[in-house]
Amino acid sequence: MADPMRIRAQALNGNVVVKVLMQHEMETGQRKDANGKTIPAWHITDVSASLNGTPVFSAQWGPAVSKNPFLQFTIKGGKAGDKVSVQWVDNLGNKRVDEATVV
Amino acid sequence: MNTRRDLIKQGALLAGLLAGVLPLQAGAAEALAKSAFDAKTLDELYKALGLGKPVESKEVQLSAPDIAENGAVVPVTIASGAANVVRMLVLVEKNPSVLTASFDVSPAVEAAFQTRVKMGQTSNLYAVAITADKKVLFAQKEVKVTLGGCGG
Amino acid sequence: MKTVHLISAAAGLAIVAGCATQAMGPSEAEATAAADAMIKSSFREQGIAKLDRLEQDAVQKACSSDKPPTADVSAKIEAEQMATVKWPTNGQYLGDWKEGEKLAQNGRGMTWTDPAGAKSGGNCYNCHQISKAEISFGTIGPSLYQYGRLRGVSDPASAQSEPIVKYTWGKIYNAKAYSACSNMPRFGHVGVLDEDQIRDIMALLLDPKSPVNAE
Amino acid sequence: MSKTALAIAGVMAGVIALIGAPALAQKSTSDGIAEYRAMLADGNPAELFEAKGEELWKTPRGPKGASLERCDLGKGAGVVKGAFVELPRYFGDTGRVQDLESRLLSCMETLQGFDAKAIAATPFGKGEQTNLEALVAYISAESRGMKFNLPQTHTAEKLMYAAGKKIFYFRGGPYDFACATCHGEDGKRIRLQDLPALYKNPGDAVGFASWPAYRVSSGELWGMQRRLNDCYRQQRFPYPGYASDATIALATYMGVNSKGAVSSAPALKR
Repeated sequence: MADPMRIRAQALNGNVVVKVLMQHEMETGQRKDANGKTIPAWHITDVSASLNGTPVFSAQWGPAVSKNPFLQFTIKGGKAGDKVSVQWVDNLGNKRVDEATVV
Repeated sequence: MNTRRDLIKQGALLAGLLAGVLPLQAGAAEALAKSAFDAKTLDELYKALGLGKPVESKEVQLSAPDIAENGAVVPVTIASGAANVVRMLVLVEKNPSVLTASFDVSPAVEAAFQTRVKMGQTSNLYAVAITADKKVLFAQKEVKVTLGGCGG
Repeated sequence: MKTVHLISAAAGLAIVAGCATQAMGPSEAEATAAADAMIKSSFREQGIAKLDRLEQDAVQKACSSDKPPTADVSAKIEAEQMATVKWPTNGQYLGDWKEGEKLAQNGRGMTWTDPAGAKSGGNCYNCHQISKAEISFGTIGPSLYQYGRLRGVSDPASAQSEPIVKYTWGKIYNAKAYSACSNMPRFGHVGVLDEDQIRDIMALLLDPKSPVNAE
Repeated sequence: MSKTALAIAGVMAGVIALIGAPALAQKSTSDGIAEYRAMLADGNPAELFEAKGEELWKTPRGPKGASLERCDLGKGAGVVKGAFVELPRYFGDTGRVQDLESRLLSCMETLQGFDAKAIAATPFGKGEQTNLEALVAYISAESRGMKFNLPQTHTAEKLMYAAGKKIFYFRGGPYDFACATCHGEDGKRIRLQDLPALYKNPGDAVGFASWPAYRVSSGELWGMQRRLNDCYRQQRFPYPGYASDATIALATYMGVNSKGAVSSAPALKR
């Protein structure tokens, strides 16, 4: 199973700034290993987030997002104590959901 | 600071936006065609997305370093102040596939995102904002990718 | 097993040393002995990088301190190293600057991850500025931009250019012939670069058509 | 009305904060690189390793099913805070001067029953070595912002420093390189990378005080052992054993030289 994300959600000027680090190889499918064999693509394809259970954000990614991806976005409204949850899905069907409390 | 009344007002405002202006996320623009990630050139990409001619615009902001010490991680910040933006894209012109990331701009989030992308070589980087009426606005910037370390 | 044994040997040395020089720390001889023992015990061969790479020759031995060797020792080393320089067998000093640029960019070769028999790069940009276009260059060595132009080389084959052409060849072949403890590898002497490769790098530096010498 | 105006102002402020100041037209290469690093400063993936390392520290593992919470990193059993900036140091139970990685191996062997030699022989990035990387991220992070202050009281610590200095200047291999070739002078670069002068204190969060670090080039967390290993590879030397005395001597030399330097580990590197 994939390792947990690191999510920081901070109330700022009536908004919530969310910063996420995800642990993922983000293998492009273009690289070859030492024996010349292509390393198969393995990367996050979809990211989504919700505030207190209501979907607020979604994104679609290709393999050129960097390894161990970083993402920052800003939710309008929201306050300290709210719950932000972030989910990713990769091209192999792996999934990870983590939640953070807005500070 | 926030009174309950403010919160209710804000919540109502948000709900109103969500209900009235645009359906949430995927519905906002139609779901991103997955073939978009296969596009090798900018032209192919816009075709795959069924979009018209892109226009360079001051309403789109793109921030990235002039020089990347390593192409494996290039920090990119995109934002747009244009009205009714429903989607934003990060493109790297000289990568094998130009589309790197697509962000749905629901009324619940700002049209401002930050991520990090891989660049195989020195290339133009694009931030693209797509509006509800299918206007395609963009900003561009060249990022030099340098050889680092001992090269071994 | 071997590692453990040698570690305890070093620890034993420490205790012995402690009796004599509690406050001042180890003597020069004790430090040298401990360092030598650690170098012997700590490395193993891997790929093409064998343990004989730890056997120092006279140059390496004389230049392994924070203090440079005396003028006499340096002069002796430089003379010995000068004698190792092999001048081009066909009398031809310059090759193709385009190939030279590729070699200058290439930092590969001779590590334990490099395959046996692979040709090495010149590593030049790691330490030197060379052509104006490459902004990713090191500064351990001096800038070589405009190398030939600054030295007045308009025709590398001319008699007038001969001293600088020969110096440049010698410097690439064995930098220690000119400066005993130079940071620069002895590319020709140790066989990192062959004659043709040196000719190409020579052209990069001295050919008036090379971008290095562009106006 | 005013609420809406305020909301818009908030949005714009957010956008401006995200975008930052406009780029200047003329910038030197080193300014450009500095700007690149500043853009990456927030959101260092090393955090992922720190979190994993903390988990590993507290989780019962190995043949003995024990956690590392009783491991003595030099400041008493289980004390993590401040331990990193005093390593390498002498440990009476092993009779050795040990750096963080070699000390962790000792604890993994005695407390958890792992085979330390087998782990030391495992290639970087594989098996228990990946766990060690997470552990060094966590332990070094617990000393972030603290100043290096390696003990130099025990004779073995003094000998390690003196031997480390010798090894720092030891030239060998086909290229005649020593550590000092690249790190013996101020203000030098290899390609675009600044080379800290390591025979002295190069400053806060520089050189020894900036490792372990997340390497963006490989997306891995490198401890000092791996940093030194790759230095020796580039020096064209044979392979330094993991947690071998030569590597610990070098770490002692650099660590003592860095006395007073503020640790930024785990940092972010090219």
